[in-house]
Amino acid sequence: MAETLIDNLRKTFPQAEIQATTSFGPALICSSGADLPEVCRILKTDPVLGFDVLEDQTAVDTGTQFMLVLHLVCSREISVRLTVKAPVEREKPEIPTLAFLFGCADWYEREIYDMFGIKFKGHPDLCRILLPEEWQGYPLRKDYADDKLLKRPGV
Amino acid sequence: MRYLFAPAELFPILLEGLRGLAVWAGLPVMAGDWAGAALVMFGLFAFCALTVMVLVYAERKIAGHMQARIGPMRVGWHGVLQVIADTIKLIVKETWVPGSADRWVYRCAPYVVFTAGFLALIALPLDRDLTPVHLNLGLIYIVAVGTPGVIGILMAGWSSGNKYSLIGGMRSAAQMISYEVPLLISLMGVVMISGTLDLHMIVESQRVPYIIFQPLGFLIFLISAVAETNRNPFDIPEAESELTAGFHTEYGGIRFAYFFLAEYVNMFVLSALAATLFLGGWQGPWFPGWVWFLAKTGAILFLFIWFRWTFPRFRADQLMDLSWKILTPLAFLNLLATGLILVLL
Amino acid sequence: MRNLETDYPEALKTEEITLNMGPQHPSTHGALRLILRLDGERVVSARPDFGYVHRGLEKMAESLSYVQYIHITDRIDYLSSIMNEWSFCLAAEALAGIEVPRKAEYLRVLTAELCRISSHLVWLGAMGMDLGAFTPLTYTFREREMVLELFDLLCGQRMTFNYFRLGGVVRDLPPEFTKQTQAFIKYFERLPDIYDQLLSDNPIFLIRMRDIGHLSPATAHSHAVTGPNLRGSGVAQDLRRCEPYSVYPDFDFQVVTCQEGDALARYRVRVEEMRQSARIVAQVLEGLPEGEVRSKVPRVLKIPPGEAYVRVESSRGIQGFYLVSDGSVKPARCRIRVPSFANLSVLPQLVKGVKVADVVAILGSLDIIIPEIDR
Amino acid sequence: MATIIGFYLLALLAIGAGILLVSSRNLLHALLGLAVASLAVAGLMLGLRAEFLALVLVLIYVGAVVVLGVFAVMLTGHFEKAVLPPSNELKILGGGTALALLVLITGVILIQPLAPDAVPAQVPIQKLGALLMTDYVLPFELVSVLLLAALVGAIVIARGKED
Repeated sequence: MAETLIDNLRKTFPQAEIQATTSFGPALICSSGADLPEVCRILKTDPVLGFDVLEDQTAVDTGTQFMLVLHLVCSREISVRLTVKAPVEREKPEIPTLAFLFGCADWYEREIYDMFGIKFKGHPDLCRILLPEEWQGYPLRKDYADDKLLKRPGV
Repeated sequence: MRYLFAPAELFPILLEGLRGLAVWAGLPVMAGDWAGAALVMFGLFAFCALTVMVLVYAERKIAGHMQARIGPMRVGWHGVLQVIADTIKLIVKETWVPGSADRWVYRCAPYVVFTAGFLALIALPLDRDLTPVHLNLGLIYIVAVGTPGVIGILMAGWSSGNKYSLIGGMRSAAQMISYEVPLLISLMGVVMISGTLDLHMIVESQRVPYIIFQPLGFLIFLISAVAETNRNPFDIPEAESELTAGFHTEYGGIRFAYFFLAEYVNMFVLSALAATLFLGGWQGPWFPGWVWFLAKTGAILFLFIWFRWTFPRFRADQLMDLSWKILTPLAFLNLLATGLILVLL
Repeated sequence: MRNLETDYPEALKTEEITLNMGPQHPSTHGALRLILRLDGERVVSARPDFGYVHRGLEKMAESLSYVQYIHITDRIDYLSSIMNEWSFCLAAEALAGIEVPRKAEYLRVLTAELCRISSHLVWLGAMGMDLGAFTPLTYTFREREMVLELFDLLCGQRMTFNYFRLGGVVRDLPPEFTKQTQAFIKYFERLPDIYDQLLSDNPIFLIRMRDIGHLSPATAHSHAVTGPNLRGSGVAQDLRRCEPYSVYPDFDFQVVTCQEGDALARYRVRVEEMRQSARIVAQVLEGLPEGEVRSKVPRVLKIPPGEAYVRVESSRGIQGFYLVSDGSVKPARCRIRVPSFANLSVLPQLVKGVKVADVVAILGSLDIIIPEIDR
Repeated sequence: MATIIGFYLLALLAIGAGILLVSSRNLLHALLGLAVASLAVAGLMLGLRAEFLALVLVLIYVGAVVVLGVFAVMLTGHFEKAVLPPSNELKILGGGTALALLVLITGVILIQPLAPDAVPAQVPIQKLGALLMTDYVLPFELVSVLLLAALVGAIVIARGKED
């Protein structure tokens, strides 16, 4: 099952890097953020792959860059899942939106914008979602500094 | 047959006393009559306050036991003084007017609502000889003086300057207008059988309670009465899960107490009306008439309370459907059938 | 002479008003604000606004060790906190390669299903309350109290249990627990029937719940709606069956679905799920194996670099943790996938064109929980 | 004595409320003025022992007309400040009509001799009903047709143009 999925992915995306992660399904790593919408569109509409549920979307700050992480699931069979990753530059954090593909991407992207400051081009309503509008900075960045942030010594 | 306590016999004695007092003080005899009238009003107000207190306590206790709890227990024996404590709290609370309110309309609204309910109380025949004011158009009187209550609720909803209040007020207006229709028409069956609008004569004419002849009329009246008093399942004007507290969201202290009072007085008036028209009023064996009257009223009040703690709430448009598409046609049907039977017999 | 209709168009038009439902409102179940545009009583548009109880739980994870973080997960969805502990432990165990003894798996299933029952009970009471029926709430809270007492017996806590540990659970069942739980299950079996009498058979309840908030499977998938909400739309997806984790394959239970997709369907699914959970609890108690409840895990646990995304079927849908480890004792990134966030995102679509009263019913039928959304 | 005091009090109230009704810019206040005026007039009718008419007046004017009016005010326009649009174009026509009405009423009062004790005997409602159904059946039905027309007009306005 997992092998055929990886084969199918290799066939559909010959250039992309594909990892066969053991604990949670394969991962597809896009070389740049710009082709993410196209990749997702193919993943969603392809009759064989059919990853049409965006279960989760988040980002990770690796220190040198942001990595956008998408957890996609097949609506026919939720045990079939795929992680899609796309790098985002730290200096100019911009990536095209997926809001037109998935209904829930709207809010997920707002949350990522809220926490990481990644701007989603073409998003219908990009504003903070959890934090207040006037909040300064993006808390989940590794270099985020805040007077109120508790420093825990020696953990 | 004489009963130990016959309050009706007290009043003439009292009136004579007051007249005597007026003459002794050098005032016209009429002053005694006015004092007597004031005394009746005062007595009615006391009766009204007492009834509401008993009702509130009963409601809380019944609700508690229906809900697997025990209700108020702390103030007094089994919480009997809880209502008094609450009343004192409401009276001593600071009253204030929201900044966005229409001041005078906001201030008047609770009293308009209360007065409408209270005035209806005057014409209720508690016993054969115990009616504060005996009117030969008693039924229409009760229905008519109750109508300004709607305006009071609208005034409250509009003047508070709060959107929840506004929606509550609008819902309330729509609801009360709609249910007034089946309510009135369902009463007409009884009027046709008894041939009078005098509540006394209606009671006297009941050899058997009219609920036997007018079961449908009673049912329609009961449902419409629950809706008229904005009680669950028709409590959409104050639906707390949607509109926080509806038209009286912005009210507190004594003004809120008046709304509260009005709700229970209205409930009492409509229950008493149902008891008078359909259950034979004060008539009944062994006990004094007023005991029967209060017992029958109490039974219907219990139904009100039972409904409230059992049913979910209707939606506004479903409520309208029920009134206009089901109750009103049924009420007309009832009227028609009653008329036909009366003509044929 | 002026024409009222042409000269004063706004005088005849019913005015749209903006109604702020919440953040302090009896039926938003917490600090949720719905900005409603109303035309009379009809909803033109709705925009949820939240974040009032945002505590930065994801940021917090980056400064706490894996072991220290378990009790924090209780605060995500406080009504089914065991599920949060479970998915976090599963994610950390997957990263560290920790085995869980079979008995601990049974205890995890046992507590999780009890938790699901208590969570659904709270929802049921609140749902009745939203529709103006106050009495069911007192009944469901009475039963929930029994579940909470069981948990009190088990781990000394009523809501934030902190019962799970990496590699198992903190302690075995106390001696009287089995008997009390069996008594509770026996008592609980007939309860859904009582709720049926109070709510499901009530005509007012039915007309309020039927045909409102219709959620089609396509919309549900697009918004990643999961859990009972998705199953109410007729999609038989339950992680306990589709991607069985722990020892769920050992037990006999049904994945409850309802085809209609309206608020009533979601209601029916949850009531029936309580029955199924009670069945699982009974089976766990019957087949409880002997042995350790916790495997040996080093006190200072360094987890090798890597990442894991593990999900469980929580009471409200798929709840997951995405953990990224950099090889230290603390996670480098801890992402919490919560079901309510996605479930709420579908609300603006569901409430378009309905009455204010239905907003409350639909919101209630989605069973969202605010601390989970805000994190 | 008491009846005279009562009469003047009620008459003053009715006039005051009437002035509020026509002069207030706030629609809701105007409608409340109408309600108070109706109640006061009903009180006057009670003084004339026309109890049935008084109660029907309360029932219909206060219970239905004013309530519907307030309802309409709340549904339309800005509810915070429901203010009438200023319209002075009909000054002459309106003033003329009012004047004509005044002359008419004054004339009737002057021509019709008033009984010294202006308390008529109570009319039984049965008689009233019978008269409405026999001698005055045509005006009665005409009024109901008028009401029907008003009802249809209201529906036409309420439905709007889109459907």
